[in-house]
Amino acid sequence: MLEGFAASMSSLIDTTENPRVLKLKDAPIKNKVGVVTGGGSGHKPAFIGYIGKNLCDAVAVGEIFSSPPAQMFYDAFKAADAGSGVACLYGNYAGDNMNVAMAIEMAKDDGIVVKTVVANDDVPSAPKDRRENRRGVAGEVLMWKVGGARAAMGGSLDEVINAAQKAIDNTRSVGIGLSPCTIPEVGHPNFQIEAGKMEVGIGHHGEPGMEVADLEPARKMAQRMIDIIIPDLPFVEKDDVVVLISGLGSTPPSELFIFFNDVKRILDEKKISVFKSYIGNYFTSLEMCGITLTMMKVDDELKKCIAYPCESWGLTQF
Amino acid sequence: MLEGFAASMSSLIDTTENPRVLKLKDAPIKNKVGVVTGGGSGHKPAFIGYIGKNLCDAVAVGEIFSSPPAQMFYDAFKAADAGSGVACLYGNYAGDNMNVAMAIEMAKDDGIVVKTVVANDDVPSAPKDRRENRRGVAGEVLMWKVGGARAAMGGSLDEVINAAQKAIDNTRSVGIGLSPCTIPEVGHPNFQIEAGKMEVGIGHHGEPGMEVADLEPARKMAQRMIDIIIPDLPFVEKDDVVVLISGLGSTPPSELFIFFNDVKRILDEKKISVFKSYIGNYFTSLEMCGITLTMMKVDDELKKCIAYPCESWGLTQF
Amino acid sequence: MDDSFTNTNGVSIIFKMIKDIQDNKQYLSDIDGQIGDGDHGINMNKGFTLCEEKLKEAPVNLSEGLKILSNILMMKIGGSMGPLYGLFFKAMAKESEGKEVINADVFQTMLVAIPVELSKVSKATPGDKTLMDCLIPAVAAYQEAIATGESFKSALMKMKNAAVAGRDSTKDMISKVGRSSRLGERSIGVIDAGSASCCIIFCAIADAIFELLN
Amino acid sequence: MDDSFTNTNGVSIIFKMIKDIQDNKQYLSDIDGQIGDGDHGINMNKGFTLCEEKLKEAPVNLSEGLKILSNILMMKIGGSMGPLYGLFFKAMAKESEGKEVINADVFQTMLVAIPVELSKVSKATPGDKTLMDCLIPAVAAYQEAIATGESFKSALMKMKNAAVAGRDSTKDMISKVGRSSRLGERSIGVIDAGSASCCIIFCAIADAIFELLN
Ligand SMILES: Nc1ncnc2c1ncn2[C@@H]1O[C@H](COP(=O)(O)OP(=O)(O)O)[C@@H](O)[C@H]1O
Ligand SMILES: Nc1ncnc2c1ncn2[C@@H]1O[C@H](COP(=O)(O)OP(=O)(O)O)[C@@H](O)[C@H]1O
Ligand SMILES: [Mg+2]
Ligand SMILES: [Mg+2]
Ligand SMILES: [Mg+2]
Ligand SMILES: [Mg+2]
Repeated sequence: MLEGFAASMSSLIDTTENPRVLKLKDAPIKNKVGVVTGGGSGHKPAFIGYIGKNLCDAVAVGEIFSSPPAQMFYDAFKAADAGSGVACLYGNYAGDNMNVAMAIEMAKDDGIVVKTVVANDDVPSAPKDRRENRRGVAGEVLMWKVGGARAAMGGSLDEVINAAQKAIDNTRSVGIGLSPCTIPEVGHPNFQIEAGKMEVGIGHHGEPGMEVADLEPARKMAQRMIDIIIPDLPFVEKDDVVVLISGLGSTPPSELFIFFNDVKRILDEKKISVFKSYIGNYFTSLEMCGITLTMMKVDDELKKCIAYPCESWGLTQF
Repeated sequence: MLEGFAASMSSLIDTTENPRVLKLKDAPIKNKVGVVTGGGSGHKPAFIGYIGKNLCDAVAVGEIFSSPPAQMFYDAFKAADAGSGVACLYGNYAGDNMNVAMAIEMAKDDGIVVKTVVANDDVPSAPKDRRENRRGVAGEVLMWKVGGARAAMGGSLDEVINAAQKAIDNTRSVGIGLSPCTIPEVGHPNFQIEAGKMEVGIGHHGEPGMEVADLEPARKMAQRMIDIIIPDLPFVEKDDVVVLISGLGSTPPSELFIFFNDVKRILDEKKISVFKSYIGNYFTSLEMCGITLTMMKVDDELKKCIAYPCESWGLTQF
Repeated sequence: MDDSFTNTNGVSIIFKMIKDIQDNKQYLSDIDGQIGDGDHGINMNKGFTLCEEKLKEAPVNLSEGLKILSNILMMKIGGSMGPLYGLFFKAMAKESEGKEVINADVFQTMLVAIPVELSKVSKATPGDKTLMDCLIPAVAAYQEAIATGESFKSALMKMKNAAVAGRDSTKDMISKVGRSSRLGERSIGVIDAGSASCCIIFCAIADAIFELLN
Repeated sequence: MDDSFTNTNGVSIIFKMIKDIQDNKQYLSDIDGQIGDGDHGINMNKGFTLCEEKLKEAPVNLSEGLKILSNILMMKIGGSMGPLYGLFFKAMAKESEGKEVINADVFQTMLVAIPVELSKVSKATPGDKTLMDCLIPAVAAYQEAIATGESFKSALMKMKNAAVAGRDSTKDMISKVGRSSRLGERSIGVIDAGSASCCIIFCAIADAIFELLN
């Protein structure tokens, strides 16, 4: 798979000595902070789809839904580091935390400075007073977009880390699952959602949400999801936000646009203005049917980073 | 849906007086030939995902799998025409042929000059000696890419038409279906594929293919599909080709890359060189599981058009 | 006045067709749903209802009404049904245009023009399980009746019967054209939706003319 | 020589663990497949087999072998199992390092260090249906046996029995940690895969030491 991906993107992507680590062809880029991420696979276009110009320099690709071992993160650090340090921007999962921590120890011995930002944008995964326990979900895409842009603008390691941290601190997500997904090796769905029901707050591996509710029209779903994330930051009148709506794998794109239309209407009412929107499959869970809504409040620095051009399989913008 | 799409892409896309016709915000563009397409919906990102800079200027959006009425095509022509004429680049389906023909008659009365290219890249849909009966499938994306670029370069209507015609004349496609799709209004799959079987040569609405075969690994599928399209053009040693591999809706992207890897290996053996590849969901059939392989032989003009930058929801490249 | 009606009065044929299509919206979608995509009633109802609204704007005669119906179907209804029924009524409009009185002969030219016009865009022939299986025998039955000297009314009755028989004949056919053709053998056992709407249209026309002739 | 063994000879413990994990690859994946993602045997076998290959390069003693095993698990095996078992053997390696002879007391410090090390990265406690349900009672049983004056061998036997009982106790538990936790009540009825591998490891250690003490 990774071989085919690298071959199809050969003008942009390169393989490395570690077959499970891919990198930007030009990486490491002189005088630029290296941006690295990684995680279990099954989330296409994440993570490899975000290796690209002004995005991530190297990515460690674990097995399906399973954190890559420390060695892979370490090899990704090496592939990305040009001497200016590495920003490792990843999601808050037990395995990833342990493996990244160990990889950082290894990198230290080589004199590679690695700093991290741990995405924890998934509101339903823990109450606000235990925000450090929340998982990272589709908000990671915005974190990479911001971190990648900040690094491309020539930011120092601390500047890149601060921008990415600010991005995720201002980002909130919630997901709703309508049908489960199956890890091919196992062969049966790894959780169930009854027909006519939906799992509100589902995680990116099918982690249970906060509530199982009756299926409802997009308009109500939009209201419900907004009601979960808006008070949490909180997002308030006159805020500028980036909206990212991602299908979880098998959601028809047309439904994402219907859903966006409802979100937009509610935000208009609240006088929250949409600076930019991303609608599509940005962070999936195998073939799960469902949707995630992510909102990031943006200030001038974040706006600049979001508007910055980038090029990758998963996200290209002028 | 279209409203949400236009809202989410508001910097690029505009609605028109006809709620089922969307256009590029800047269209009609002075001194540029207008590029129009249209067809039944259910093929996302086609067709609306290809409204964009250096791609299509306006699109007529029919009901699911159903050709838009003549009025819509006509309104799309009006939205795209800046006085330099309109290139209507669409697929070879009975309804579309009739409706486009009627729309052209209507446009004539307004003095709008419309010329057409009718995509017929789907090899299994008719034998070579009745090529005019073949349907248009994912090759349409390359036709739009080329036609859109040629128009953006300042080509006259005839130059745009000739380039798009050359593109489709040099393009061959074949699809394989693994699971059917369901038109929501009907509620049951509109055809069946037995478990463990695949429909070779399936059409974009589930039209039956040339053969029902046992499911086989990507490597064999790649060989089988290449054997169908290569002799038809024919593609020969030293040819430069564009490869477009599209999922049909619910195919996991990772399988597209595995498949590409096999295609690439076979092309390498045949000394056919891949000028550029597009891998992803470019032209789907609701939630069908399956894959289409499209190859276009490119000369210098086509290469220039393919390499030309473009920006749209379905296809953005620098 | 027993064997003709005026073009002006003939507009009642349009209203009768509109009503019968509207009344059969669900039925047409249901049979289309069994081997097609279940929208035939929706498509037909949409076109005929748009026509109904248009007719409220100003009074028209039969020819003008047919032209409006034809234009709406061709312009506003997508797929292949819009163009096909659009041309169907365009043919009838053209042949009746300028005729103040419609008698059996004028009506014959109106009927005969339909398959000629349709053949320009559809290659379907009887046996393919389409509206042609209703249209062709219905037109032929009318022609034959007139040729053997039967009355306008009697010929219309023959046309109606042939339309019903033609529609029913599609039940045992394997579809060769359109969406249902991909079902192959499995398309047997259900009436074709297009032949059903075509039959409704012929019956409506005949019934409306009966009223006009009485 | 009845109550201790040398660090050098102790390397046989490593080989015994490798063999038993390899032999139980399918079993571990099967039980993981029932409420998890079915890869626990694959993960464990991969790590222990990589270690086996590494050990072929040069002879090592128990401490060095544990360190190699630990490093491979931490570096090459992803998910949370790599780090967890990596730290498991890192603790044992550290406490045995420099000890030429391993007796009941040294072994106790090696055991006790495991839960301390694991608690740094895992918040799971007994009752959560994880390897902790095997680890914690096994270590406790060993400690208790030594505290009440039992022999090394006898304490090892108690440890082994507690490991088995701990593993079996997970059958009736509702999973609260890891992948299977999302099944809630439906996770009842199956042994936890991590507790099964942990049990295999404790049994292998005990059995290898029995051999060494004879
Ligand atoms: N080429 C054709 N010629 C004649 N009739 C056709 C043709 N294609 C389709 N039909 C008729 O159209 C009917 C279906 O109409 P409808 O459901 O409105 O359109 P769609 O198939 O696009 O959903 C079929 O039952 C058949 O009678
Ligand atoms: N946080 C944790 N603490 C202790 N044990 C855990 C933890 N998470 C998972 N486990 C153990 O890991 C086992 C599953 O291991 P494995 O299948 O290799 O990993 P994965 O769940 O990533 O596929 C579970 O049976 C459980 O015993
Ligand atoms: Mg796993
Ligand atoms: Mg239809
Ligand atoms: Mg239909
Ligand atoms: Mg597992």
